[in-house]
Amino acid sequence: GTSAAPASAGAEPVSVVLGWYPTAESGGFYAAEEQGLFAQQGLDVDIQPGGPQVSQTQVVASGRADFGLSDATTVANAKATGIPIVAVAALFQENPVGVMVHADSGAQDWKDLAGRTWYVQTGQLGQEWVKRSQGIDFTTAAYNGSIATFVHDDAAVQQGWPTNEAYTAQKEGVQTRFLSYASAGYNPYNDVIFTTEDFLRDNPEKVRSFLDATMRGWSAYMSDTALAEKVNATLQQENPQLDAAANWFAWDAQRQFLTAGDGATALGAMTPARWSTLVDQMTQLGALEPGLDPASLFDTSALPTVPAPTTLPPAP
Amino acid sequence: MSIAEKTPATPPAQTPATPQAAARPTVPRKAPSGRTLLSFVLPPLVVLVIAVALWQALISLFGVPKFLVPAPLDVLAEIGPAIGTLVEPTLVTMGEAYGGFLLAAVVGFAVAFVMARWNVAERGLYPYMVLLQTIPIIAVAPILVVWLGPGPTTNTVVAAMIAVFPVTANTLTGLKSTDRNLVQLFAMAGASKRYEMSVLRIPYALPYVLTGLRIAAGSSVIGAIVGEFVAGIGGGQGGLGYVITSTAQQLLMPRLFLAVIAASCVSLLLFGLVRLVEVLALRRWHESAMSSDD
Amino acid sequence: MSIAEKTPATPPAQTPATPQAAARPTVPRKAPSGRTLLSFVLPPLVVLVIAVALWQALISLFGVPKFLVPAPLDVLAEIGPAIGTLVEPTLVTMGEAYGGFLLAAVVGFAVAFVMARWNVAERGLYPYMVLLQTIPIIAVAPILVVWLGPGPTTNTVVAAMIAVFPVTANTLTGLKSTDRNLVQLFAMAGASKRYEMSVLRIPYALPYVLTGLRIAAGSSVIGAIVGEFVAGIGGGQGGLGYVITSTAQQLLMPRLFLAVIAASCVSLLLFGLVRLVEVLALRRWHESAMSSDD
Amino acid sequence: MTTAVQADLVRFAGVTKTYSNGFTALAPIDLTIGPGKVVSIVGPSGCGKTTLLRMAGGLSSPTTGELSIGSTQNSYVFQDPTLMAWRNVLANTELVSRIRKVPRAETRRRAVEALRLVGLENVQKSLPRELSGGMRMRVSLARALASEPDLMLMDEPFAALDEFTRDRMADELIRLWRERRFGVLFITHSIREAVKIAHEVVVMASGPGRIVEIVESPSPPGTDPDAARDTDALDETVKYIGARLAAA
Amino acid sequence: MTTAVQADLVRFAGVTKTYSNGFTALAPIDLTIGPGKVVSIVGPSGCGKTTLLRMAGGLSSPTTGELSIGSTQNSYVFQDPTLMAWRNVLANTELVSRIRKVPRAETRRRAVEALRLVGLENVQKSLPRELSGGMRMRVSLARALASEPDLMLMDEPFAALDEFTRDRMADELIRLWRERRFGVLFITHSIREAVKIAHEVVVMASGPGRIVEIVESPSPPGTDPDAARDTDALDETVKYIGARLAAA
Ligand SMILES: Nc1ncnc2c1ncn2[C@@H]1O[C@H](COP(=O)(O)OP(=O)(O)OP(=O)(O)O)[C@@H](O)[C@H]1O
Ligand SMILES: Nc1ncnc2c1ncn2[C@@H]1O[C@H](COP(=O)(O)OP(=O)(O)OP(=O)(O)O)[C@@H](O)[C@H]1O
Ligand SMILES: [Mg+2]
Ligand SMILES: [Mg+2]
Repeated sequence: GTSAAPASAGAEPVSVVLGWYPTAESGGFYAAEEQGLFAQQGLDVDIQPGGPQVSQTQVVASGRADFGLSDATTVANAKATGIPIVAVAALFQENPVGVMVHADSGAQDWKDLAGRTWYVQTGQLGQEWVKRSQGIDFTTAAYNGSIATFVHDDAAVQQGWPTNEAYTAQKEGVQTRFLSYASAGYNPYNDVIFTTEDFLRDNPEKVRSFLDATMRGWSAYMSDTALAEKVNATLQQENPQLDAAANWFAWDAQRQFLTAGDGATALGAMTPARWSTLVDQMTQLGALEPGLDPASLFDTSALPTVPAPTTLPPAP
Repeated sequence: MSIAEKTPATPPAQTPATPQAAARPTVPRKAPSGRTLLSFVLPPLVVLVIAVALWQALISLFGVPKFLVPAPLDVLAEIGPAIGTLVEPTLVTMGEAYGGFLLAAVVGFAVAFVMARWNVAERGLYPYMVLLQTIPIIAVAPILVVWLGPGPTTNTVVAAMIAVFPVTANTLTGLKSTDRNLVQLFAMAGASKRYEMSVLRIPYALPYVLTGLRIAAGSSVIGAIVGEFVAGIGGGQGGLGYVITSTAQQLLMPRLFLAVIAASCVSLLLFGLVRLVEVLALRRWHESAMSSDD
Repeated sequence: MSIAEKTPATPPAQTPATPQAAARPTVPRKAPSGRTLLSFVLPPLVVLVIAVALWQALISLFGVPKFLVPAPLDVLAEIGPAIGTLVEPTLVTMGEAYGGFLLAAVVGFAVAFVMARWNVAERGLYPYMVLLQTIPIIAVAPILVVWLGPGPTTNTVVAAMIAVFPVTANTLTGLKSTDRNLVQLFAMAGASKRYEMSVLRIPYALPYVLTGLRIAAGSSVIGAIVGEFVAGIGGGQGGLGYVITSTAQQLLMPRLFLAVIAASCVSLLLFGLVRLVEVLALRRWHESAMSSDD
Repeated sequence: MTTAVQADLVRFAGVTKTYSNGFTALAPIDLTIGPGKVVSIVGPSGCGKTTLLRMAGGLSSPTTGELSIGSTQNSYVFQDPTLMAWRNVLANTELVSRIRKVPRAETRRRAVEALRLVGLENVQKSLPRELSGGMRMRVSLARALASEPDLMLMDEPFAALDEFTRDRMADELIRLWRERRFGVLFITHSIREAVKIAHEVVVMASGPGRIVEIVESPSPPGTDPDAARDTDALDETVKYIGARLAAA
Repeated sequence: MTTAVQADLVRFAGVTKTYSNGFTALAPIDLTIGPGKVVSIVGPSGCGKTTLLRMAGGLSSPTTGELSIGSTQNSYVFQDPTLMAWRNVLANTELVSRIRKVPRAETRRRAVEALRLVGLENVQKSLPRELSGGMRMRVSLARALASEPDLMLMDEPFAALDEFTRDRMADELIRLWRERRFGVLFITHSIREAVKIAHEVVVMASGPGRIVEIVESPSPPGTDPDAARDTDALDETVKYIGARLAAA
């Protein structure tokens, strides 16, 4: 990719596969699109929604999309099984994922969640880490996307995002207490943008342009409520089942995770230390064979420095 | 009582001139009258009313929470606001499901033919048809997505994968149940295997085939929805699978139920078409579709 | 050539004393010899070898990446390390699938009987059976989990839900295809509807029923796995659905394929059992299962 | 027309039958089968004999006219064997008795006896498909005989049999009738058989299906066994009916 | 035994048949059907007539012995009608010609002609289930006649017909044979019919199924139409065969 000309017939096609249907979680991409940032970089970006069981790593590795969004463990897993992908940016500096319990269930701390049934996504490591690090035991059951069981069962422990599941529970009249896995020391990057090693090697400029536009899009999406309104309307259009209020809630709540830590100075930042920690933790949990080089998992060479916005206005 | 008493039978003279010479009347059977139509529409309606009443009663009695099962009235009330967002997904799923159904029908027939034609093919392939049926879509979805891209094409294929086995299994049983003497008659007359298939075995197997298609009618719809779960909606418009995931996640139960009802309608429509073909094709000659008196 | 020439036929004197008085030999048919057994085992094996060879060739030729489709050798190599972790999940899934199969068989029969018995029940209920078949499991999973708790019981029910329709549809067609004259004979002799069902209609419907069960054999396994996806419990008790989801998550393709193969074996075993019943029950009287010469 | 109302087995009064495709198979039929009467029906192929017999057995309902059925226990021998393919000969023969909950031993006795009568005692364990066409028809016959009915309805029961066996079967039927005096309505294409076996012979014609004449037999089954048989009277009646059929 | 090797339609040499349940239906059979010969088979029910006919038609293979089939175009009339339930009478009749790719118009002509012969020209559009048993059997007959074979194999084709129709059918068959001189192997239970129709009558017996004698007909179909018919010679042969059957 070379051209830096404004949007024209010569724009280079680039595609990104999202982690989920279009929501606030993917708002930055739509904001970049909305503001014409991609076009300015000479990119014609095709945003493909994900879905409950869409495997972004496979889609990207096979060339069906250029970029994908996933969590850091998935990138590590992929690398370990020989899939030549590499993380180029990490949107969620602090991992929002954790578990929630009914506020009136008497549970204050991880220890109190022992022996209960945890509704968690199969294959995720957060719960394993808690088990190990807190020395507690519990049974897990598949989380199928609906928290109805949790709403019904006062003792249940429900995996979720404070931006989504917590909101839904609240809407159903359930006051919850949220315990993030990060608070237990398990804090891999989330919503990591990755591409293939080949793509990065062959198109460093294109990656840089894409990330540049994306990060500026995110910055604007978080700080410019007028823009956010427009973007959210677009999201609503792309994802008609999206609840507007829920989406605004998520828009607001997710910003602290995007701008936490290194994100304050550079959106999407990644450090060797964090990746090393992750590899260590995964190895301890038996999810990785020892010997994976953390440095091979990510590459910040194409990541421009776009600082987080200084003010985060409230939702309109 | 003597027998002689009742002897004088209707003398031939009383009967009209012999119609034996004239061709027999054929198929002046009446179209279903209002009455019969009613007898087809009424029972499911009655069941519907009872089911809905029970549903409401259970919810009221046991206090089933709305986030688990919405009340019928809530679902009804949701129609207005939701209809706009449901039409298009329903059409998308319909397209995928019907496409998958057709694909399953064609492939299912073809495989069954091959297996009926060559015994060795049956023995060799049947286990793999079973196997195909058992493969969780999640295991093959990535492959399909890579080949066909996410979205409708892949979902159509997934629908076909799920619907194909019932067609094959039933068609095969039907083809193999064909009256042996007729088969031998065809062979003796020098019929090609193809002719035998198309003129003899397929019509003979029709009742079986149509039962397979009935099953496939439902399977293909569920297949299209499952496809959307695992293969995503791609660049296209999301179908009912998307609506279901999305509403389940947000606990929008009335809307979720509406989506499920929409899916059911999609399959009932297909099912109705299969039924129609069944009635038209079989009622004149097959027990299962004939009226009772003749 | 004159006719007289060939007249002298085998004189009766040559034939042994009349065995007409003695009872006919019954069923001294031989058990499948080594040869026949081979002819049943060989074709699928040949197909297997060809399929695996093709699989390997395609991967080598087109460079299909391993993260999409593992090479056969990789899968083979995975057996050693993985077998220990696969036995228990396989047994769990087997229990759920077979339980669901039985449940589907019983309920499927029962519903078909009721529908065959009362025409009005057929018209009233059939659409809802179709509907039941179309309901995405994800929509009912929360309800099932609340009622039955996560885990095997729920998964068994899910397996049954997915497998019940093929049984019902086929059984119903079979029950309704019964030879009308025989039905009338039963009625004339004053047979109760129950007797007619059990002695006449069910045996007559058997070829249909068994085809339905063949389909259910695969459906119930996939149902159990789907149940495990959405309502299973984690860990070793999670069954193959759990293994498949978590290996898919971790992109452990060889192990994922092994789990899929294990699932296929579970359903092939069930399928084999159905086939066995089929052969035993039908080979002496039904076209579809008879050998060709008689 | 008939005034005696007691216990007629079947009475047709102006009964017609039009099938759902619009074809009128039977023009008005009047016919009564008194208790213990043997009535045979002859007529050209397609004239409505089976249609009439089915109505007599309650298997089909008249389109117009009145049909009263007084018999309680009917046996019906269909034109085709109509056996349960999955049950052996003995079980097929025992069927009706089993349905009627006749005690096991008695059921067995009757079935074995009936199979002996039709000459199939040695194939009790065979399945229908292992039998010849005539043998299958005989099983069907045995099933009817074993059920000890008030009224036996038989649709060309001997058509698939050789002359020798056929005569024996007819004789056996008459012998049984002498013991039990059930009513019989019997379709046959053998005029001689029709006359030999019955009290009266219903002669039918087609276009549309109707009764041309009801002829009394000169040698009804009640008479002395071998006395009145094969007389000139019989020959004459056979000839008369033959002529009647040819003329219609 | 036979030395003339030219174009026999079928030749059985020591052919036996044992079914898979172990029952020996036919003891060694020797029989030859020369070209253009009409051979009828009589024998008690279950003696193996159908088994023999099926082997002659190549529908079943001998257990031991040698069977050579020289005919190329066989027609077979099964003991049951064996019609396609979903096709009307005309289509069922046209079947064989259609398979043999006879031109459309000729196919139609033959079928209509055959249906006329069996007296069913007015039910061309009916489905089999709308016909009587005898009518169905006649459709089956028409199908065979319409196919203009070298060898016609017929398994009790007239059993379901009334005497009058039956005689007419037999006459039609002979008339056709005079025109086309096909071979015929014909099972019947009417000894008179067997003798009247054929060059020779194969008399079979059971226990095990075997040929007792092959009797030459005194009035083979080649002879002058109405001359040699119904003579004393015929009666005598019928009686002789009857006695032979009774004795076996
Ligand atoms: N498929 C079979 N398996 C076993 N035995 C059979 C089978 N078919 C026929 N048989 C036996 O072989 C014998 C001859 O049967 P076949 O049908 O040839 O008799 P047939 O002479 O045609 O009798 P019919 O006049 O009653 O039709 C019978 O005793 C029958 O029980
Ligand atoms: N289900 C039906 N629908 C329409 N027409 C029918 C039906 N059954 C019989 N028929 C017609 O009614 C007439 C009488 O049929 P039926 O079977 O009573 O004749 P039949 O006297 O028993 O003849 P056969 O001696 O050939 O058995 C026939 O012309 C036949 O075509
Ligand atoms: Mg009849
Ligand atoms: Mg026979």
